[in-house]
Amino acid sequence: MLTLVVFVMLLSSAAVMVYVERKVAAMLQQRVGPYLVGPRGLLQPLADVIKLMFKEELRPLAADRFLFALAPIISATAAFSAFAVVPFGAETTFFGLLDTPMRLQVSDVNVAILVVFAIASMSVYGVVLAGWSSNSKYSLLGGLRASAQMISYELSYGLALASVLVMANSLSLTGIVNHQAGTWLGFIPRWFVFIQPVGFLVYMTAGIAETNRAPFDFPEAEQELVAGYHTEYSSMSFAMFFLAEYINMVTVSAVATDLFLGGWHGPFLPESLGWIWFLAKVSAILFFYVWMRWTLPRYRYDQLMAFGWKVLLPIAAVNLLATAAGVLYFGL
Amino acid sequence: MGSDLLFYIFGAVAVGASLAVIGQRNPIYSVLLLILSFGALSGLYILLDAPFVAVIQIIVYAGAIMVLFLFVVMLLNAPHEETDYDERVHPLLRAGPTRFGVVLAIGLIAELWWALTKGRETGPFGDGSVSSVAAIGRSLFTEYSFQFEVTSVLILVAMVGAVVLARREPKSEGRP
Amino acid sequence: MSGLVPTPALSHYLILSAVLFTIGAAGVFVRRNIITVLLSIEIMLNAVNLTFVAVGRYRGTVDGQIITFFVMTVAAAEAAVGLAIVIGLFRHKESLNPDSFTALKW
Amino acid sequence: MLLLIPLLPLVGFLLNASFGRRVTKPVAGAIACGAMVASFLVSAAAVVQLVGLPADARAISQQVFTWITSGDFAVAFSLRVDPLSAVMILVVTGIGSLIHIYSTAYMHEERDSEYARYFSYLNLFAAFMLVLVLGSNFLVMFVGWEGVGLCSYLLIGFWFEKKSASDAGKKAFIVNRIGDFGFILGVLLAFVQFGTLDFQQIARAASQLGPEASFGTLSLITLLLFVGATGKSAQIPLYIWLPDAMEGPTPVSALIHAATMVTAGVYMIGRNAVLFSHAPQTLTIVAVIGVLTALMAGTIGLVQNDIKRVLAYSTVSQLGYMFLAMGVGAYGAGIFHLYTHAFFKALLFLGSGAVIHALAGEQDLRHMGGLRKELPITYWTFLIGALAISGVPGLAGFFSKDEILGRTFTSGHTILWGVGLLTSLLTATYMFRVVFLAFHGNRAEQARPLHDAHDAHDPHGAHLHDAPPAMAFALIVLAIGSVLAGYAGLGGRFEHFLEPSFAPQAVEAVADTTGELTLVFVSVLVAVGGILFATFFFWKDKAAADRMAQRFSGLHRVLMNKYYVDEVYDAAIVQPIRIVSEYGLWKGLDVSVIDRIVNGVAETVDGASVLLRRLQTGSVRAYAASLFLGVVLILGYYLWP
Repeated sequence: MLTLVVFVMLLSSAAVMVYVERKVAAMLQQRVGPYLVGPRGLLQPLADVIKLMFKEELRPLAADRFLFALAPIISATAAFSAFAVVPFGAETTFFGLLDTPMRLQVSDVNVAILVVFAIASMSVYGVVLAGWSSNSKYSLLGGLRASAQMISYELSYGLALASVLVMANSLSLTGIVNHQAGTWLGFIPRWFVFIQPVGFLVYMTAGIAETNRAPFDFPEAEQELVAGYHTEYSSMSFAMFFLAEYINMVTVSAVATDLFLGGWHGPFLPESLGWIWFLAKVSAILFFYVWMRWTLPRYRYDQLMAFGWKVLLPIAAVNLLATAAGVLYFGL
Repeated sequence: MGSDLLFYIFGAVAVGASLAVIGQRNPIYSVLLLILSFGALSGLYILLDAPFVAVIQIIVYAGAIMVLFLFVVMLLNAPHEETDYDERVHPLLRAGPTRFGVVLAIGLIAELWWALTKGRETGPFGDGSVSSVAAIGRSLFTEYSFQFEVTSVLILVAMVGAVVLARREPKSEGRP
Repeated sequence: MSGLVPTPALSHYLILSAVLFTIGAAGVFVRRNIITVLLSIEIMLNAVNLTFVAVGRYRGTVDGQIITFFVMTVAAAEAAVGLAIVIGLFRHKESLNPDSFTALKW
Repeated sequence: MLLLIPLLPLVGFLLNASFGRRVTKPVAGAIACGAMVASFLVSAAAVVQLVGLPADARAISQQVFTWITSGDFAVAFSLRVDPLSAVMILVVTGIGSLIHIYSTAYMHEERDSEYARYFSYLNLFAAFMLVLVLGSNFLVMFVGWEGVGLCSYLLIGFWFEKKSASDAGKKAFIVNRIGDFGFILGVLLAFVQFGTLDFQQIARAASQLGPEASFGTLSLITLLLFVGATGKSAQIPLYIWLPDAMEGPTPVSALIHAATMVTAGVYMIGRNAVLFSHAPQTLTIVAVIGVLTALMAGTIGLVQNDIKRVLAYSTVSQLGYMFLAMGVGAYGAGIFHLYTHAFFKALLFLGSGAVIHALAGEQDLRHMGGLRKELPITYWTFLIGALAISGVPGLAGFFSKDEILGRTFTSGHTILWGVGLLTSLLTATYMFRVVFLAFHGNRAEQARPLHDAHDAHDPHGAHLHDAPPAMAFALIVLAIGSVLAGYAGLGGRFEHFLEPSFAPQAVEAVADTTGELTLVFVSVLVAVGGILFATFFFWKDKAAADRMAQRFSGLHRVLMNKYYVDEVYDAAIVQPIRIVSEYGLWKGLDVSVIDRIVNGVAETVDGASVLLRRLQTGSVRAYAASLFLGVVLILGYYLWP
């Protein structure tokens, strides 16, 4: 039951993100953005979906038929399944609507943080297979770039995760969130972002790169690679990549909230309403993503790789060492 | 118990996928099938109360090593196996020995089967939990710390070796 | 459902592992593509890993899992170096057939 | 604090060795001199502190680290200052500093990198020498002992482009090896006997034993140690390297081959005075060897024409004196002579260096003469040195030499005393021969034209010039020292100061003033006689000297050829070894036996490989198949019921 709810929520969040992205982009560029379809353009995503559904499904003649079909499925599946282990609220009855309190998490795994990481590493395959099976040079280059980029930033991503789990002494996301309950000095929330600012920054940067978002959106750098690995895709298979991208963003933001921003813990609201805090925090991070995309220029590809290996990874490694030392010697 | 059946499902997937790996002529499919096989093994690890190994199996094998294979396959872009034979090769290398290898494999599996059935019944698994990540970590960094450090050196050596081996050689006009 | 199949014990895992190992070993001979040969080696390593984890579970210790990590490390190193060698060989011979790399003989 | 003493020169060495070629000469020189002077100041402070302690507890030790631990065997890298080593560190750092300063001028014509190399060696030498004298056990001493040997080799062969210089370096090194071999054996035997290498503990253990009546273990230990001393301190039969060592730069000769390193053997015996006191047989051998060396070297020195070689033989001779003193149990007197000798011999060497410097490399006495007017500072300081070494009353040599002769006589070794006295006569004669030939009379015009040599590398032009300020400074300080150093020993104070180092077996001085005065009178007479002798032959009537040489031409030739010792050694030792090595070991054993075995093995393997190599298919899969076959077979073997 909850699985279905989460599935629908994720689908609709992608739709919302499409709208938000367009609107925010327009705001940042002093434009109006979509306004014709529905009130203030609110039904624009629906129109997009309908358009995509009715477009013709194209497949290049020389493409590997099976893998060409498989790639978007892998992408979308990976995106959805990663969210399965992410908790997004404490036990709640939703204002008494339910008889028994319900845990807002599809499944609680005691190595959840690693599962997220494992599934993130699997999403490489969707991209790289899409690039290869299209049998097009733009796709192939986009796919190779994407996978190289994702593999590179996965290391920093993992190290940032590790520094948090060292502090929380738990691999379970719920455990990590609960470790952040309460306050320091009565008013500062015990969020890891305050003692792991470096880890947070590394995580956010690597997260952007993992989801192939601007300013790290090389796999689909339109000036160079047309549309990257999904150049040859159209209609619903294209929509699946699109969907995967937004769901990945949501997942990264939700995990960031759980790891660094105290999850559903926050002042003023009771525990059972924590999911409101959670939504607020995720929305803030998502807004930040969109804001970054429309503000920053794209890196050059070699700079991106150099940044990942020579700057981000050392910072993450030193941060992990420092965290471990802090835990060991000062009992943080 | 559902998990009993799961063992057979995962085992069948692992064996089937592995057979398909070596039955494939297209290395891309070989790689993907191997990933499937690893996924099934990962499921078996969960059944064996080792979720940490299961996740690491996915992260390391499927997420890193197999991507490397996929890269190389794509990079070399020589997907299909050559079927033509060089007749000048050593007599030991003609088709006969290859079949001999298969015979050997069958012999080996017969031997292993025999060995396993000959031995006494092992009985069911114990009830003790071995899934604690903390226990694994403690053991890894105390009892096995030397081996751990040695593997880090191994990784470093492999990294340097891979970089040196795969480095593009200097252009030929630069040479005398 | 438990009546359908026997409950898997250690020996079941060992047999499965033996089958996988043999498949990997056979792959080394049957295939004439050096990348598939490397993949077959990975199959064998994984078969051994399964043995370790199963026996570790049977004995109730984490040692089996730890050895598995070491095996994975070795596998990663082997894949990196092995593939680098494959790339180097391919540059020289434009071939992936292991039988075409027979320069190291008398 | 003690560690600083050798450490400072070592730092100087490291600096000059690492960066010397990149800095200018003044900088390199300043580093080296600064390190030495600083080390001298630290030494002086240490000695002041030492003197402040009560007489029976005068020792400061410092254990730097535990060096070797193996079972019961433990050696600490520890340093120790007692009165004996206090004298040594003052001599080494004090004279060493002066010679460093002197060298800044003397070596000025070297290239920058060579200059730095020279000073780095010099500093390294000082560091090792200080380790030698400060070490509180045999092993630490041995480090210094070998280290100074190495530096000696490097410095003698400093001008290694010259074959004679590099040969001399090798000769010094190899001859020293022979001595070191004895030394090591002695140390090992001492360890076996006493179970420790610490000087204090050995002395304490030895003093429990009575003096050995016949030749026993202690005698063997001391004799072996003395073999080491003969190598380092140039005594019969291993003195032959020292005269050749004059190929090195003159300040090196002054520092190493006159004032410091060659006295290591004397110091070592003094350090183990207790041990030697218990081995009267060895002591007799030491005394006899010492006096024979003194006499032999003195006679050779009488006829040598190279100014530095005269001084070299003089050094050997004076070292013989010191061993004589050691041999008769007058350790304090021996060390006292070591101390005074350091001043005037360094002075004489540096003076000769100034002459050589002025004459642009000329070392032959026959080509000198009349330098008195042109080199006044050199002349007067050299004269003081010569007077001091001859034993003229009032100067340093008089006190110490007289002490040795007196103690020899009172200990009952009348023959040794007689020979010593004769040597004393010879000393005065050959020294003043040098003075008269070099500084008086006229310069022989058949000398090789100075201009040629000057044009090549003397920036000062053709005219002779006296010592430059840095050299003059060193000469004058040393001359003052040569005059005054002896007064430290007035009334036996010096020996009294040293006594704790030789305790508890130090021989008490015999207070027989009348007898002593007679002896003093005799030795003064001898010294003056020697000077007069030289005056007659080498100044007033040079022809007489030639006539003497004609009349005793056989003896003269023997002396000129240094008793043919080098030739005898060559025929008796070097050639047999060469012949055995070449025909026996090389062509006989190595080529026809060992090589044949080795090649036979290789050929057998080669033949077998021709057959086996056919298994090498070069194919990975074939190898894997054989491996797999092996697995199946082995597994089958184990499974077979």
